[in-house]
Amino acid sequence: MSEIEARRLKAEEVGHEKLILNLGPQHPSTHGVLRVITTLEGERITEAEPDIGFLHRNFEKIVEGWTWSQVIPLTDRNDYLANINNEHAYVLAVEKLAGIEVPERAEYIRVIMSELNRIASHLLTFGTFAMDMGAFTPFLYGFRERELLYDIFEKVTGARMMHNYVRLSGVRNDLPDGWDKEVLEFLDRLENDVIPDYYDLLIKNPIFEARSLGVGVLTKEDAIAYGAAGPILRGSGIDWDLRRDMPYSIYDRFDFEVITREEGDHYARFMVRMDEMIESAKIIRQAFEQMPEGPVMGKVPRVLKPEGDIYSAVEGPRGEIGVYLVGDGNFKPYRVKWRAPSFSNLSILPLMAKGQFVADIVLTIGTLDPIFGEVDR
Amino acid sequence: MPEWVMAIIKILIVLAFIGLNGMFLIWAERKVAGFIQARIGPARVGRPQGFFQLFADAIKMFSKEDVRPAAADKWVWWFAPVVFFTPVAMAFLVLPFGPNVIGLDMNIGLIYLAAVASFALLGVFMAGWGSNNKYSLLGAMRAGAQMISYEIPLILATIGVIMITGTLSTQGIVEYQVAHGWNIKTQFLAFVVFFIAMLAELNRTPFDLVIAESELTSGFFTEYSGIRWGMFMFAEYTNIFVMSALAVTLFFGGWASPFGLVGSVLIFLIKTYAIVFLIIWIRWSVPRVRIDQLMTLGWKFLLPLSLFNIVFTGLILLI
Amino acid sequence: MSEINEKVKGRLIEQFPGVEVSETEFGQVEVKAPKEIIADLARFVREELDFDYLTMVAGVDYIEYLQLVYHIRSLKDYAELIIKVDVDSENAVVASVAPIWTGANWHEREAMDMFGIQFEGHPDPRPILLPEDWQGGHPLRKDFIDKRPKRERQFRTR
Amino acid sequence: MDVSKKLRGTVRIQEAPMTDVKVMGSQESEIAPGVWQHAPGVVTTSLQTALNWGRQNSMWYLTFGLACCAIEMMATGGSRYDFDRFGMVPWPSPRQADLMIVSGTVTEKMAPRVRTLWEQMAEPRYVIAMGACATNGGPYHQGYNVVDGVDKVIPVDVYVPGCPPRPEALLYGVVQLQRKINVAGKQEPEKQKQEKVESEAVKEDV
Repeated sequence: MSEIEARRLKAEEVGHEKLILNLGPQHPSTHGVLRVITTLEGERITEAEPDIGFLHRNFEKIVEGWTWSQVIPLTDRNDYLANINNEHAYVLAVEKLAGIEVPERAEYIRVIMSELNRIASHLLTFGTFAMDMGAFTPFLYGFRERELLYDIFEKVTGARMMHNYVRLSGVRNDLPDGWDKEVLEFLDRLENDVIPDYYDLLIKNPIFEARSLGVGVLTKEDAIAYGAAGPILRGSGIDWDLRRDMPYSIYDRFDFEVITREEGDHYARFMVRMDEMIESAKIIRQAFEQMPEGPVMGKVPRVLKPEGDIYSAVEGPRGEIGVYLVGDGNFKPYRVKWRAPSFSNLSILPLMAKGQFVADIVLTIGTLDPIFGEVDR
Repeated sequence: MPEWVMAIIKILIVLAFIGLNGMFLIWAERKVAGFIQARIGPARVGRPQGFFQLFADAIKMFSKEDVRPAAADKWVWWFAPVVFFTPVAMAFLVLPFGPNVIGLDMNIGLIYLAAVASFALLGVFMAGWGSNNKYSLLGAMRAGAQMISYEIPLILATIGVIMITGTLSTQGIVEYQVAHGWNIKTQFLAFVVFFIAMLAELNRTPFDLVIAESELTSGFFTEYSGIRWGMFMFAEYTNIFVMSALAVTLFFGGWASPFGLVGSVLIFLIKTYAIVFLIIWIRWSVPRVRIDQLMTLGWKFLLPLSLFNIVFTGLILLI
Repeated sequence: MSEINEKVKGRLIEQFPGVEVSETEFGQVEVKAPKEIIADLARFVREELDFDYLTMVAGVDYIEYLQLVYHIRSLKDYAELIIKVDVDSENAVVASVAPIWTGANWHEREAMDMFGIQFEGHPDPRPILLPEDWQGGHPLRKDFIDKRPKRERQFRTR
Repeated sequence: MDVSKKLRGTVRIQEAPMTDVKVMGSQESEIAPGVWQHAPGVVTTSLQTALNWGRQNSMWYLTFGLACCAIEMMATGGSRYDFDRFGMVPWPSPRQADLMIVSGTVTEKMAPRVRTLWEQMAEPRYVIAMGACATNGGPYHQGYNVVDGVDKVIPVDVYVPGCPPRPEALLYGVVQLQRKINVAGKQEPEKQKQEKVESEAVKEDV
């Protein structure tokens, strides 16, 4: 039997119970470079095995050769939809380890930027989830709002995506004049026009509800056992948000709600994200009200040689972004371990995919929303 | 002129129309999509509105390499586009474009259409199996299930019209409507069933499970390239036209004009493209259903609804 | 919050007399345990002390030995716990905690890839991040050398 | 901790003999054909012009996002920048796509797959290396698992620098590719023949 003969599909294989189907690594719905090896029985999935590592680009190894502050731009590229949150996570860890003071204004700017970035990330998730469901238009509407956010970011940081804005002991530059008005305008637009638009466009659609309600249920116990993070944890009814429960930076000064939903299905996870955008807007408004004047950069020791180890985490759009740092009293980090929320979230996929339809595993990947920059690092 | 020359000319006209219509619809789809999605759409070639885009697409498609997968089942793979394309072209025979513009006014026109249209499924299945690709195979399986389940309500929905007009000839149905007003007034339920079943038959969103982009890459024609895939594409878009034309013929008075004007080909085309626009509009607005929901809708709602319509029409006719 | 830390420290010292328990300046309880008791320790903190949420398992290469760092949260008590286990560099075998926290599965596979630590009792010990035709070695160890061949640029004229 | 004598984290690259990328799937197909091969003269030149015009204005690109740059690629396809103006449509199946925008870092694990995808595309096919990683490895070029540039795996037509490039930059790259396509196949037959021979020689080398 020749090689080509061997590659040919066999009637026995197809007609019988099991068909092994590869989704990815190039596949429109895998949000990057995920490969899922699924075993099908008809249209039902009996087993799904994610294969990751297609974007393993050695972040943790490379940064061992770079200085403490050189690492910051590279953290942007880990979760490339939550750049500021990543920078914040890393910088916070180094600051704690080296005992660096941060001016108060810088803290507020960091919070504002982080929350804007959370909105941007959730907008994309809204779009890609709709695209997984076969509706292309909401995706472009998500991008329409993201472009406005890009403009807002660009005015402050000079970059659309990879900001490199949060620095040790502060942020790179102060906010430009009149920027706060622009942000507030954007938030008004988001709350009054955009999100109702999205409801009309997608969420109120009966097909959307039929596809997402009661599908892909993740129980509370499983969510905790797998270390799920962020909207996936909260969508399963666990009231846990690092911003409120273990406040870092200045999050204890803001009044906001932690959105939870009990159902644990696609719809719950999706709606947690939609509602979180409004909560983020609330935080940004309060931050602008409370923000003091003052410098945005503190003093960093000229020779930065922290020693010891630390685990520090922030709440990113996808959940807990944790950084474990080991410093050995040198210019460079000895070890940087990136605890990526998507990594833990994606490991639930085999459990959730079991027994689903092929069409639903696509949605499951959509609501788990893995970003492969941080899954594979 | 001898008859066979006329026949050849007619065939050429139909083929040219298929080509132009296919290209126009691909362009129109992109333009309408752009409009719905707050974009511009094709704008760089040909003004206004990038109208030459259709020629660019066609030239590219025709000049692309024709790749055959090594493990494909050669002849099945080879003939699938032809088998898919032919019935679509054959359907033009009975479409009443105008008062005298019709290929052949058969007295069993609708039966002919139903028989021919169901043939396309074979092409889909050949493409799915012959490509030796699991996505294609899954797409073809879905196509089989979907087309068979929706063919039934589609045909049952037309029966109401047939009962009222008392003829199976497409031209006859239009002439009845010229005399008695459009069928949509009495057969609204049938039109709803027909339209939904038509969307499913055409594999358009929300029933585009066969070519579900986010699940099966491109469904049954994943492995085709160049002109072969172009044939699938043209057949699909021509199919949209044929089905819309059928809907116009059955429910919207065919070439008859609403304001007392003389019926003509132009009016027929305007009506048809209005329905095509509706289909494109739906495509870019709604998400896709799942296979089990599709089956539920077909067998548990559309089928009883169409049967009810027949009974209802019969009662009305009796009274 | 510190009462909880005190309580956790007390329970741990009571249960495992040999281990080093301290509190870091960032409010986390830190336990240095010998690798033999890691399974018992993990079960104890999971079941008795309600540390139910494993965030990460990190390996660190200290040349002479490897260290595994487990960071565990208690979602009920808002407490954090760090367990550090030293593993021999050459013969790196340690008991898996994946049966206790299911989420540890992938984290341990990653440590397996990156540091060559074997986990006994792991449900699915396969490589996870590295390619199928991996060149060999464990990349996050400090003595790793990249042995990939050089590649030439590909081009075609048009 | 005494680490002054320890090895630090940088990756050292050991020299080794040259080998090619592992290729999965079919053989590399012919160079994009020009019409001049079949008939000389003014007709074929016009025909080639028409072909080039069609090809350059209808580049359907593969929906193939690798990393960060994919987000900018999507943004370019989005409402503000709108790839569709150039007649470019995202297309999921490689068989029907004309253009591959390699948007992101190519790793050792992904490289054979990128190669396979490229081989699955039908001629004429074009490749744009988008961003620093696809051009030469970018910030990750020290990595032990990162291919320093996608041109080590597949031939690239246009390089777009940036990390990630702005949508305007990507659009400029597309326009450059259009210019490149526009002049393809229009040279004197002898010259082209010569070039083809050369390129085959290069292929054998590789």
